[in-house]
Amino acid sequence: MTTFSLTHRFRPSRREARPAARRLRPWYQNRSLVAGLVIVCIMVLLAVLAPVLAPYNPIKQNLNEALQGPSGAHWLGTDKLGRDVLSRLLYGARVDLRIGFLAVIIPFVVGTILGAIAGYFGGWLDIIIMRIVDVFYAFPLFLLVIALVFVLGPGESSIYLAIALVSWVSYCKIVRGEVIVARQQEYVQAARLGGLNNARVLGRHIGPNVISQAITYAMSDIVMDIMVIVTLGYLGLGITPPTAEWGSMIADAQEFITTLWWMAVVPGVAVVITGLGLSLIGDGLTDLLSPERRK
Amino acid sequence: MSVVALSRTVEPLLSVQHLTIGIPSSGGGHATLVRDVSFEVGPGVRYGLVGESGSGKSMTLKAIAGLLPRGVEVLEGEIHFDGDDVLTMSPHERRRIMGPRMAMIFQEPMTALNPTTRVGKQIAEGPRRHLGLSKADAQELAVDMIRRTGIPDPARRARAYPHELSGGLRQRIMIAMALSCKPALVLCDEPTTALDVTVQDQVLRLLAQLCDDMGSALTFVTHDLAVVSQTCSRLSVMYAGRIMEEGNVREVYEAPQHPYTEALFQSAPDFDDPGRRLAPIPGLPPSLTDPPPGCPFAPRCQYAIESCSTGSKPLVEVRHRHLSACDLADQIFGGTR
Amino acid sequence: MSAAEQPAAVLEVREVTKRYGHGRRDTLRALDGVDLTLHRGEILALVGESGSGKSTLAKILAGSTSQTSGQVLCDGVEITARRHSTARRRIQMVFQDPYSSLNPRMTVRSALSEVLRVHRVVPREQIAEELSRLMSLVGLDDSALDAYPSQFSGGQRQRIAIARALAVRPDILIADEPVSALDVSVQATILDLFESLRSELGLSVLFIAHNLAVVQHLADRIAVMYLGRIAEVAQTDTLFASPEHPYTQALIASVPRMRPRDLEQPPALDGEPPSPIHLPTGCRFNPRCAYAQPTCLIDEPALERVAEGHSVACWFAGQLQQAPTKQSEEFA
Amino acid sequence: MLSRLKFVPMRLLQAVPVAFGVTLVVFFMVHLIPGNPAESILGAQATPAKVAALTDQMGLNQPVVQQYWHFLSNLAHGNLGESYTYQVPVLTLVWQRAPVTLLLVAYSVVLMLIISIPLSMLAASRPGHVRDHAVRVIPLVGLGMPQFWVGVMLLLVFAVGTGWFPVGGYGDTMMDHLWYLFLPALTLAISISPVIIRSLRASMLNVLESDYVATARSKGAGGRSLFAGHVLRNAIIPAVSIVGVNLGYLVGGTLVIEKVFAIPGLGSMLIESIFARDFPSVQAVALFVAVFVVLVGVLTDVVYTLLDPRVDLTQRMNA
Amino acid sequence: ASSSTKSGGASKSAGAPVHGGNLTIARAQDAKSMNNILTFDNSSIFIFEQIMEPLFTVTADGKATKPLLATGYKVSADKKTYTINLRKGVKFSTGKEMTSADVKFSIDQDTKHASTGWGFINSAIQQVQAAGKYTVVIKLKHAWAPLIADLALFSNAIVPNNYDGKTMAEFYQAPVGTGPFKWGQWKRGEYLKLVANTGYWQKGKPYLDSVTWNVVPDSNTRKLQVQGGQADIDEYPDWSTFKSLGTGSNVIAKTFPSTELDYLAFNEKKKPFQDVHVRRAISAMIDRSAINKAVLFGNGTPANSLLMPGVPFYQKSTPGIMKNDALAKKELAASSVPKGFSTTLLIPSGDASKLSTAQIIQNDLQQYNIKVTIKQLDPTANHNAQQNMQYDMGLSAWTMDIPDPDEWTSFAIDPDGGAKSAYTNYRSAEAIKLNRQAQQSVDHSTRAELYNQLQDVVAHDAPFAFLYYAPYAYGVSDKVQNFNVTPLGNYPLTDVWKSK
Ligand SMILES: Nc1ncnc2c1ncn2[C@@H]1O[C@H](COP(=O)(O)OP(=O)(O)OP(=O)(O)O)[C@@H](O)[C@H]1O
Ligand SMILES: Nc1ncnc2c1ncn2[C@@H]1O[C@H](COP(=O)(O)OP(=O)(O)OP(=O)(O)O)[C@@H](O)[C@H]1O
Ligand SMILES: [Mg+2]
Ligand SMILES: [Mg+2]
Repeated sequence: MTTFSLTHRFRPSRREARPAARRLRPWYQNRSLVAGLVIVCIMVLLAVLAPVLAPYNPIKQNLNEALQGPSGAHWLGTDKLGRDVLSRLLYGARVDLRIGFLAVIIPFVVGTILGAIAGYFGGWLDIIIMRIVDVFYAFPLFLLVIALVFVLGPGESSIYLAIALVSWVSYCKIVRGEVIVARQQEYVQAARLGGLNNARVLGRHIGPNVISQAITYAMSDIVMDIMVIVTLGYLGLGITPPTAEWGSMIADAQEFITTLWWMAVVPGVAVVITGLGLSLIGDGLTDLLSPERRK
Repeated sequence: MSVVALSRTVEPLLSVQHLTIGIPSSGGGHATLVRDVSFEVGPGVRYGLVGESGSGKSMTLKAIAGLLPRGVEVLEGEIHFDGDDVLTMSPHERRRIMGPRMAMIFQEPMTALNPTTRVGKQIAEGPRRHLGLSKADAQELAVDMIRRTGIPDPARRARAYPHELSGGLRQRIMIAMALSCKPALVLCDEPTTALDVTVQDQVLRLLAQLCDDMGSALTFVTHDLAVVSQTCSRLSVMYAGRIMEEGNVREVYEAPQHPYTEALFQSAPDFDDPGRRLAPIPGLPPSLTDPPPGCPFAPRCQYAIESCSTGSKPLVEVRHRHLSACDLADQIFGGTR
Repeated sequence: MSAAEQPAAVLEVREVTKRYGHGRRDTLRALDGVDLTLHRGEILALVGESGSGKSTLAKILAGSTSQTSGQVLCDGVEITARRHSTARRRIQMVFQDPYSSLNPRMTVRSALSEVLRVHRVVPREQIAEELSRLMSLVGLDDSALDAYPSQFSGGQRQRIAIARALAVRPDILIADEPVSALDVSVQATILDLFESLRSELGLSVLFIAHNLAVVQHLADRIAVMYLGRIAEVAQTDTLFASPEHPYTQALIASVPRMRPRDLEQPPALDGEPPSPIHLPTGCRFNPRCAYAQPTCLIDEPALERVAEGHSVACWFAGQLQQAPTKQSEEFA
Repeated sequence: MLSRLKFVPMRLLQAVPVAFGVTLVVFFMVHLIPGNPAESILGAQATPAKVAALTDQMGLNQPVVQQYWHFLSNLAHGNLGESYTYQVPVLTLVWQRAPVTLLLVAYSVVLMLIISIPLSMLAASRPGHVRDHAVRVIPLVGLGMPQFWVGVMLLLVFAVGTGWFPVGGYGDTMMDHLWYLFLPALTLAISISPVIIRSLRASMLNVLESDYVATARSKGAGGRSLFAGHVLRNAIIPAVSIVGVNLGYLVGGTLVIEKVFAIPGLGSMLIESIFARDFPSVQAVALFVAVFVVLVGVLTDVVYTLLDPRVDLTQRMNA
Repeated sequence: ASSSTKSGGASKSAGAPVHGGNLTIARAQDAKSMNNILTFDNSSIFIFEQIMEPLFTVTADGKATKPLLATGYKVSADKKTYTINLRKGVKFSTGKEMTSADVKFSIDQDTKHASTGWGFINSAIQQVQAAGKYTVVIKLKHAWAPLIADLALFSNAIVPNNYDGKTMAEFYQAPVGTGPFKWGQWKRGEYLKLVANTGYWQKGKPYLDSVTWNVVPDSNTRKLQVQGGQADIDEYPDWSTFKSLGTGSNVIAKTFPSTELDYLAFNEKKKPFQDVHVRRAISAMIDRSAINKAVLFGNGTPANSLLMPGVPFYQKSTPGIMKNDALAKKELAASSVPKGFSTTLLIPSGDASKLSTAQIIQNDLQQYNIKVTIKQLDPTANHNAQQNMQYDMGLSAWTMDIPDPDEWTSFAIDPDGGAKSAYTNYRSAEAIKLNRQAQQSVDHSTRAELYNQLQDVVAHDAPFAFLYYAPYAYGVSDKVQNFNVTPLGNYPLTDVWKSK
């Protein structure tokens, strides 16, 4: 069978349809992005203003009022130790958003750099980096994180470390793929032929154009990290009590799932809304940062 | 009245009247991609639509075939095929004519074939559906169609996947597919743009020959003036979503009746006239969301006078069966009505 | 050949071969012994079917990939892909697709001044001045400097790409199908620009195209490539007036004309180019050649001079009639 | 056709260094866990002397490199040691439990496809429409609600409430297994389907907007024949690799799901053995899971190749 | 054995016992091993107790013993020789009759494994003699009051002489005993099944055809299984949902009096816990009724003593410290850290009750400017940290295995024993002396007095802050009859039956 696919390339179609409207649409007209930003900003605002907004001290116990349903005094009820769920939810946002964002930064940076190097230089460097990536990829994220947190002992810093050790891999893969594509782009070739050195080509020309995918992924990664915290809480490896945190709130509520099922739903909804906001931002960024790519 | 009744001898196969295509948007300011386009194609006629990128050729063709992309709609006008209004047809009725009566060939043979299906099966799909052939008969017809496009060893080629074929072969497969049900009208959207000259030459000849054999009419969209000249007998020149000029190919080439057509010819290199200096058209095509009033070409037109920027510029017959949308056609080109 | 008759060669390609793939059987010979000379101040066009190796040659010349064997000489000095930045500056390239050849995230100003700074083309304080000069050179307004590529039309982008190439003041410009993606009305302005660059700056241009009509308007000389080899090189007039290679003849016959033509006739050329992986023995054009002779099936013809500045790689160069028709029986 | 699968041996060969890396990670991860396994084994009865003796007996005071070498050579003989908890070879345990998890994962992949394909078709058929947004947003709830919560809710409704399904467990016959595993597999499927629906929707949109679908329409295809004949297969192709990539996530999900639904699989075994510091078991399960994920990678490529005639991995490997 | 119980939620027999049926018990953890002399884990013990029976067993109130495979015993005047008569006609499930040889072998095996198993419990035994086919004589090294209680421990259960020719490891793959049930099948991690021993010496028993312990790690799932009828017994329900377990369904939420004491241990190797004032102060800060309410949902009782109500010699009037603000302030002021201090509280991870308790304690101590950081370690690490005394304060619990306080008192107050006073390093010469005396005196009232004094001393010294006594909780289907749990935690299934 003759294979022409390799030997026969085509000129790109003379020009694709580039509707003028799509070209210069400013970011604020991007509905997903705006909706996502609004949601996340509200979340961040609630977190920042928690000390002002929260009606109670989130760790203040009042055992006489434990396990109350929603009421005027406690809008979202109280937990097992009589702590105000709304206050815990607000303060929890601080912890979860902080962990979510912070835990993403190191893997983002490390993965992006390694992925860019692997994709740009190729060869042995690529092979070695990608084999390491393969090894980590072979383990389900949860499995490794759980094992690592177990090894490191529960607590916030262990969570950062475990997530960092594990999740750089995804960024590395994504960025490498993008860089390999970008490297073929004519503007990159032009930059190289223009005599720019590798660091410059990577940093100025390839970097800004490939980072969007990594950022988009980071958005869903934050949600993922929050889920990791929740799951660790379920297994008793989560954030140290009595810190208010959505994951441990869900884990605490676990005991009451069959009776006071909404106790797990309230922080769950917070996770869902944050996740929704972040994925909307991700969608929007994909549209915005890569105009030539459709969703 | 914007269209002058044409003296026609035969009932047109395809009649497009006042076709306006746009992207409706709730917040007003919608883009109009094609504006008030009218033309007719008689049976067996090879009709060309030329124009630069973005002038709305493909949209017009897609509207005829009922394949407008999402969000893009026919805002006004009528399209009659064989006397039936295709715009009001139900999707089901539409599907019934697509294939046996009307077929389409796309620009990119690279992407227009389903990559995961053998080409023979893709050709046979139409005949199976519309001619009610059995699987084996349809396959046989497919092989026969491939043979008629001049591809050697058709039986083997029928079993190939698209990616195993070169661009020229793929485009022939597309032609075989389009013609497999002997349609009355073949719509072509730049079928040779992606091909090499030598292959383009082969494909154009093949297309013309097969259409003649089957008596099919052709509506041919291209940006290449030379290609229309080789293929079609009648053409429209489109600019910014409108038809600027319509006429028989030879007449338009020899005596264009619109400044845009003239400018287009002057900017295009003519193989048989290498000494001529090429004159680019200054400026840019107008925005589709906010088109200038009057003649859309006026801002770039060397002959433009004040009145060009006002009023509607209907297509009028300036010579026998030769229409121009330029008010000044008479003055500039000395056309006789 | 005396040096006096021959204009000076700025760029010479000798026996350049490029193979892709490392399997013994599956190597693809994109270039297979190419000889070509670019003279100072001329526009040399390179035409040929898709996949004939035009872009590969361009990339080798510009130094973005290296040849498998053979030499590239610039002013008589051999250059390789790992070239010094001054050597790199001398040869610049313009790409086909104006939409992907500019970094969508950099303004024209930052893209151009970056190159100027890296190569220290002008002292820092003169950069602004130099930018204006470049813009006017390619016929754009200074106001364009602060816009992003997406704000330009295809033709304008192509000018910016050319300006970037010119920023480092090269001697040689390699243009890989710079007008194929453009509308005719815009194409003319770019062709004009090349013409003026050549005449005003004395640039030598290797202009790759597949549209013979375009090339005919612009080029001084034309080289026709077929499957990784040069089939014919001649002055533009000569080539169109008396093409010697059967492939050149077929190419010319295939060009769509503005004039009417009989479509019922068989096409000038049958079949498709064979795969560069499994090349035919003998002359690589023989499977499609109307005049193929037994010799053509055995030996590969070299690029031979048939007249002043006119070389052809055909065993029967000079013996074939023009405007070939399908008359293979007569020869068989 | 078969010739296109020539890459498989090569691909498996490439997995060797990965497997080697996996053993490294597994081994050192386990040896990082603080505390002496000997102490854990002896439990409440540990005295320093007993701990020392057992440490010695288990070779835990040898240099780590030597221990690793020992581990590798044992591994080469198919010997992964004895479970500290049960005192039986861990391989027997893994073989007993692996089919359970494999069945659970495969089952959830099937359910996931059953959920995702129609929903993404629904979304893709009217992009921007209410139903599109609904399909894209509602499954996100599955992503934000922890699996154990979803699992218990399903149990409450479909097992306790209606009695349609059992409350956890695994059953004895194959039919039993499918019945018992339905809710857990569904939980897993729900948790991952937002991701799949998103990408499936995107690839369907791509396919729907592709030229060849326009071609098919121009041949008069429409509705179901269009979907079945042209859209589905092409849209599934990218989904295959997405499923492949996310399989790791599914396997990770079994950790929690198996606990919730009392399924005697590898996930619950892993959790148990981590908490019991049953290191040989932890190593064996981690190794098995990793090898499984690597093999799934190969399988994904095979399916990919079979579905997409364009893919020629033999070529890609050499390039 | 008697089946009548007076305890809280004990079931009343619904008519005449019915034979047949399988009893399904949903439990959190799988058994680990069937080796009754080496295994310390309850999930295993509860099972092999159904297979292998000892000579004596515990009465339903958990405070005394009664004969089982023995019919009675005689003690020599010097209290150092016990002559035990065996029940005749008792057969192993293999059909072989049980004789004194089997008894000697079994007890010797246990004694032999003193270092790795439960054998330490037999440390007072000098020799076991098979005096006749149905008579066994046990000679002691010194007078040892708890002997019969010790013999009632499962580790002294009777197995066939010489393991019927098998090795120990082989034997325990499918152990054989004289019990009501015999070995069925074990799918590790999934279930363990025992079937009725049809030749059981108590004629007509057991009523059940089989018993299956299913591993269901998640407490919600266990609860739902019992409610849905898939399981008959939830072995380990959460207190949080315990009450709801019984409401409106066919499940009875049952509590049984236990010997469980939950306490806060102070590591006296760490500052400032050597200071008795600190320990007493903290003990007085903790609101036990709050813990009982929030953690046990009112099912427990605040603990006042080292001993539990289910243990012989428990003294109700022991002055264990309860929440007392004045006392707390007074003691703190008198202590080395009158201004408060920072410390940590170690708990095992994954235990919701301990986590809540810890948070309440944290909150209580906060009021007195004692800053507590909760430190969670996985259960094994937690255990190791305690054993290695690498903690400040820790939450622990104890339950009895034999109906004699000595097992616990020796563990809890003897700093030179292996357990270093339950890993607190608590050292009180007086307490040690009282405990020794109590071990060796056989007279009931003397022992009672000694243990009273001991409880007082410990209550004063507060090496532990006693928190609460928790009952055993079980979710039991209303079909299950006669299901009872002894204060020692075991549940003989001999008399259990299922109504249709
Ligand atoms: N899917 C789409 N949605 C919105 N606008 C579109 C879409 N496709 C094309 N357009 C716009 O419609 C206008 C007309 O496009 P059309 O494809 O008909 O032009 P054309 O004459 O065929 O050009 P070309 O020669 O580039 O194919 C262009 O401005 C284009 O940007
Ligand atoms: N990176 C590569 N790896 C493998 N083969 C390649 C590579 N680049 C080009 N080729 C092959 O080399 C041959 C020559 O390609 P080249 O791009 O030089 O052709 P071309 O004449 O520029 O064609 P076109 O007119 O389509 O641009 C083709 O068969 C092509 O498939
Ligand atoms: Mg078009
Ligand atoms: Mg090229």
